[in-house]
Amino acid sequence: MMRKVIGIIVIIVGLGYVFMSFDFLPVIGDSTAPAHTHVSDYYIENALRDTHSPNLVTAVLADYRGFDTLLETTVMFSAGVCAVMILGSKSHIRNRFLVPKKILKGKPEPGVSAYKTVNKDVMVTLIAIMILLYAIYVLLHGEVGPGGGFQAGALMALSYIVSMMIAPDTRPLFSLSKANAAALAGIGVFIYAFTGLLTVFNGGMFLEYGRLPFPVSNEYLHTIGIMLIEVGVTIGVMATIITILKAIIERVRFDDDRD
Amino acid sequence: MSPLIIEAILLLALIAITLAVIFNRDLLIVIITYCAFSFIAMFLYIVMSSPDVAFTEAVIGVISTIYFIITLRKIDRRCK
Amino acid sequence: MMTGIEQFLADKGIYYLTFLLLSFGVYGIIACKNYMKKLICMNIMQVAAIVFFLSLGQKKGATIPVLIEGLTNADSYINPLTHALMLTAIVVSLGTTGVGLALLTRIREKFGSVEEDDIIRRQNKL
Amino acid sequence: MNMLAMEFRPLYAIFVPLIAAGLIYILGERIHQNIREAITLTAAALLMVVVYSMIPSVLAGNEIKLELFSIVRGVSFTLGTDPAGMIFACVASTLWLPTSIYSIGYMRGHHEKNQTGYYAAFAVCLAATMGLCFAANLVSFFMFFEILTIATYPLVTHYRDEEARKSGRKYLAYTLISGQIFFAGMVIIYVVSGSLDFVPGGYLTEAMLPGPWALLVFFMMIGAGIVKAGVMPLHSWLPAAMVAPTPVSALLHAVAVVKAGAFCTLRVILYVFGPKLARDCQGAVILAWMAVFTIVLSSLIAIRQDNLKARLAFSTIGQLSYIILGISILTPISTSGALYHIVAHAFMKITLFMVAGAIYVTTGKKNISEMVGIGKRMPVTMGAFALASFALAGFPFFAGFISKTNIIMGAIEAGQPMFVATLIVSALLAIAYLMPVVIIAFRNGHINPEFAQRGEAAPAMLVPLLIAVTLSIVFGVEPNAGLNLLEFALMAGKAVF
Amino acid sequence: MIQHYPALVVILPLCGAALSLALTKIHLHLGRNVIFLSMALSFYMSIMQLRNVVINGPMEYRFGGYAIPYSIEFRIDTVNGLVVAMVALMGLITAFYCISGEIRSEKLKVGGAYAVVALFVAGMLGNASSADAFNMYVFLEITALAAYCLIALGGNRGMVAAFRYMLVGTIAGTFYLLGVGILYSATGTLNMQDMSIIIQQGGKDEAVLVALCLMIAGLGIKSALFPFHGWQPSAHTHEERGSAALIAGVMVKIPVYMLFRFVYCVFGTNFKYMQQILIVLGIFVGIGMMYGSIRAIGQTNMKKLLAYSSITQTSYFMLGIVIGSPVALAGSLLHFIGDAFIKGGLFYCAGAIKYKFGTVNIDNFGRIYKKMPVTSALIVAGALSMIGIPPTVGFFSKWYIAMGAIQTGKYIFVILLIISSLLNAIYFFKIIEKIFMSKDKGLEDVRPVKKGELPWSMLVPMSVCIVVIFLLGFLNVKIINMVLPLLKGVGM
Repeated sequence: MMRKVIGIIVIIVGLGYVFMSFDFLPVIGDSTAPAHTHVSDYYIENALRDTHSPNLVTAVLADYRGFDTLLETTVMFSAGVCAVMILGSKSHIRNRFLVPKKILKGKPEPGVSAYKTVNKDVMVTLIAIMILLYAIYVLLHGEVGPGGGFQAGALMALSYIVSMMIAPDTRPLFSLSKANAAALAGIGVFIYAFTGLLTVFNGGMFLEYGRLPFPVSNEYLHTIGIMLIEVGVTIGVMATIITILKAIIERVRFDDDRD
Repeated sequence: MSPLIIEAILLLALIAITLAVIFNRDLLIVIITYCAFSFIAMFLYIVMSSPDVAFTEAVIGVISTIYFIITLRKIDRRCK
Repeated sequence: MMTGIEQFLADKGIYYLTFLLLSFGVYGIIACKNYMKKLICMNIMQVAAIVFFLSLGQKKGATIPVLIEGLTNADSYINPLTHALMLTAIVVSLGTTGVGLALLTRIREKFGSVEEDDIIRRQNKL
Repeated sequence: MNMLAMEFRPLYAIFVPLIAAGLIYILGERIHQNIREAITLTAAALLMVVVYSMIPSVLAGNEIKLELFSIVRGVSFTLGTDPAGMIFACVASTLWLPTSIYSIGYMRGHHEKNQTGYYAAFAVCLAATMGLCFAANLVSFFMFFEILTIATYPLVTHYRDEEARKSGRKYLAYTLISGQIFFAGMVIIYVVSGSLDFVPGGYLTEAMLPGPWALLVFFMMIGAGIVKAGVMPLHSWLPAAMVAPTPVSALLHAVAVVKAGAFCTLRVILYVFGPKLARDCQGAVILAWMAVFTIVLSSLIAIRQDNLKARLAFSTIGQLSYIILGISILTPISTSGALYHIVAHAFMKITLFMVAGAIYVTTGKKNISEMVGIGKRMPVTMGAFALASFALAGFPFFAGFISKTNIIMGAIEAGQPMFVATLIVSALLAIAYLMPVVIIAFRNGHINPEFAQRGEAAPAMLVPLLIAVTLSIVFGVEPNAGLNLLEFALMAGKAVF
Repeated sequence: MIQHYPALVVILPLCGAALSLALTKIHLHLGRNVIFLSMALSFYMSIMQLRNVVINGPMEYRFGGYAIPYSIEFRIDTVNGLVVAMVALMGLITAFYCISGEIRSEKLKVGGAYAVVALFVAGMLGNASSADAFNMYVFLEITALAAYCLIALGGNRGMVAAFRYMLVGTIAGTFYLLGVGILYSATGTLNMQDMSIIIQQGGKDEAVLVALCLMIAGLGIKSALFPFHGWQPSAHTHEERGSAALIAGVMVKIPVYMLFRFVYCVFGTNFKYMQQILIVLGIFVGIGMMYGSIRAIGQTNMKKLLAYSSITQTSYFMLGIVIGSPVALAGSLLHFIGDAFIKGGLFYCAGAIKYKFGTVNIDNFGRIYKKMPVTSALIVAGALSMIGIPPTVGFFSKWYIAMGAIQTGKYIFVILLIISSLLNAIYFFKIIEKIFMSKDKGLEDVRPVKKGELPWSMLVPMSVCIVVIFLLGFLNVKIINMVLPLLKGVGM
């Protein structure tokens, strides 16, 4: 115990000294710091002209640095595939250290509500639908207000989690097995990459929404482009979160029954 | 109370929570404090006036807390 | 009108606290014996990095980075680039936590516990 | 067409043994033994033809220079024939044929296992030696030098038992360490002088390597040569390599490895450093005294050795230091004497080793003390042994005499009385450790019963033995016979100074 | 179409991986074949791209079509053109190698395994060709995540190794992110070309110093440089048999390439504190070379031995950066490319021996060269190249590094180079002795193989490695001439 406290004090003092001597970081508030004057003011000034999305963050995220978001969805997808691969195989009982887990006698079987209140099965589906509705709003509203692909995907996954956790025995809105969810995540990523490839086949650079093949005027093209990748991101994020969740839950329930 | 001071207070709260996590014995309390951590972090982002990041942090904070709780079912709560 | 404290905070205070949070996260990863706690401290460390990035992008008296009709000059909006980068960092931290927990489940199954010393003791027996 | 063919001859000389090695290794298991041996013999004959065909052009003085692809940025893989290279090439190619005939007899007689690996490694060794002779710059020289080390490793560890592995480890330790130090020296020279091509008379000047640097780089470069040539402090891998079968030790001590060491020292001192710089930085003097020390000490040790092959190994160490001494005296005559000693020693020593092998295969005797009266049983073999030991001691009308006299004349010219004294004393010591064997062999006192009736060695071993002895005599009587090797030695000596 | 190659080289494996899980549901091997096709195409494109860069100068690719500093940019010049081509080839042959490790039972596992490998390769390809600081961070994360999974698939001890590597890798990633943040606060852009222009204007030394230290720490941990190598041996020993070559051969070296890109292209060597940092790095590299080889001598487990020896090889690549002269840089780049095949090849052999005989312990390797000629040929080729025997690539890279060291008067590194290659010789000849000479342990086949030594899917990668080791030896002059003009401008 003492050793830990000494360690922490050393860190506090060490960092204090470092920060007293160095002053390389810009003062937080001033707007003339180099970070703001070079690239980001360009984004602020002609985000509307280039990408037609008032929400600057989505503009930067989806259009100026769209490749980053593709890679980030790939990070989510690879996390999902890795979780599935690690937890995919059936664990051989043979060489495992079985440590008996104390089962608290007399505790009600998990999932059954201890006291009789409002029937939660009915309420759950209602909440789930409301969350889904909000998720779609966030998705479509991405350009104007705060929101976008990740938040929408996470919300959809949340609605699935809510319906599954609170009322495990009722049939959730959409049931995804671990393998299907991972495949769906892949398809989400592919939608994103395919929009990029579409612009390449049509003569532009990768992810240059001005070159999308749809017969619409230029500024709408950007909006459609951002919309497409947002949909791809949402599917990717939702499916990955559900994959990891299902992968862990399967192993959790699988093992507990044994001990 | 200019935003900088609020930020400083919230940061101090975050540091307090980190210490709580490091020194706590019971894992369930650790996970609940972690949920409070991401909640306060979301506040911090709002004070730093970045709504997108705050929104994402809120949702992803909830999801990672759920992950931790599910894994906790497998792991016994006592820890050194 | 910046009082002494605010000036100190703006200059070094916020950065100091952010790096303190970061170093406690790293300390937690190393010092904690339980693998679950290590994962949580890892998340805290990543949040500290995100806070540092966001504090870089602050502008005094600027609104959130959503364009409003009236306002056009660059100084009145917060720097959107840092927010875009930090969305990526948050999602990366979720991905890493997901994989970490998957590993944790398999380790718990195989070694019967998530404490570092039990695992090392049983690992040599394998 | 003829011009072009002439041009690529050095390359053919390297590829002939390589292709033979490849064929042997791949087809070895599948085809009958005789066909495999036939491949080696035809390759040996072909190689002799190729090398001999180059003699007239080198004699006439115009050297073939063959610049292939650029091996390292700024340095190209060039092959060229010059007198010194030709001597070594002729010796190696001439001896390959008798040695392979001998090893067929030895291997069959002794029922050795994995002979395919043996012949393939043997052919690769020859290819590397040819490469060494014809390399015209340090990089290609180093390349073939290392390939020779790696190719001889499976030969040294032929028996695959613990002792062979131990001596293989020692062999590798010595040669690889010196090889890497040679590599470092080579890089320093390239950075300092900008070129690595061999120039008779050397191209490094005092300005390039000021003060102590010259001595340091000098010993880094000749380190590899000294180790392979078995100069005293770094010689202990050579007796340990006696574990290998006799044809291998014949190859090691007479034809390829040890000679490559001497040749490397020669190339470094005379073609890279040049006599003037070698003398100024006192490197040559130190080397000369090391050689003297080695000659005397190894002869004394050889006298005490009971195992015949060990005695011959220590005599090789002594004889090789002759060549090193000849080179480090830095006068034209001593250099040509050293070069010719390569030829003389090769034929003499290979005869002795073949005799030792023949004795071992026919009677199974290893130690000299057990060989009382063996002359009665194997008169021809022991006769050849006697002749070869006379040659080695430097009797007139034998090859050894000519090379020794040249070196002695060179020493006199350089005004080094001590070296002349050692050369003469070592001739006596040579007699001291070879004559007892001859006397014991032909004693007619109480001979042990085995040697009563005549039982010569197998013809496959006897014939190459006799060829080698006759050659050593022929080259004694008429040094410029056929291949006019002495002519090359004199030409090389003149070219360097 | 050629100006799209830099992007397509990275995107194709990505799409292949994304689709593989869905396609596997249709047919077991459809996903796998799509990934092979996409990797083969990406390798072909990387060769075309390299040829194009050699002929008419560096290519650049702006994603989204905006001007340079405002969007992400790939910049391919001869240096990373070579690296990309090498990573693509290694990825392709490792994917072939993984065929032998397939678990036919579950559809998910088959498609997933190849998806992870494809993502891993795509991450490294992106890392090598990107010219945007934050973009590199995201590629680093993709590579890391896929690496955690590949290590974890290597059996139960692999799990613990993967978990430990994950913690350390995330710390490294965060340090790198902080470094990028500080650079962004000092210069305002994320594009490395733009960043170097602003830094050359000067006045930002302290920020650059702190950013450089953070990056060295972060990338040092990722590439298992000497003081930070704790995670590496256990990770390489227990990782998944198929992709061990990729992780140990290539992934450990990409962060060193990124460090080269930052130190030499962004900061430039006339940066005030550069000499002190290079001295400190030099000390790390020196100790690392010795430590790796010494620890490797005592090992009996072949994979652990190779893991320790790859610490030495990474510090060879760092050696070029520390010495600083253009020739040494070119030599260490040649070593980087050669060593990926040597180290990869040796890990293939270790995997093959484990596949056929089920053992990784060197002592019972007795006389396996009769049953496994190709494997022992590759081990000999790798050994010769590690020691530096001329025809193989090892000699030439040592030659250029030594030349660079002598030109800049840093003789200590030449001595270190010699000593470490001799130490390599010791443990490699120990293996060669065991394979060729020690008595036969009579190991019987764990998995029956129809004919010949190993399934073709293992023989093809091994023979490709042998060919490339000798090919690079002969082509070294072309590679050096290709790379040197670029480095000359950058180095001094």
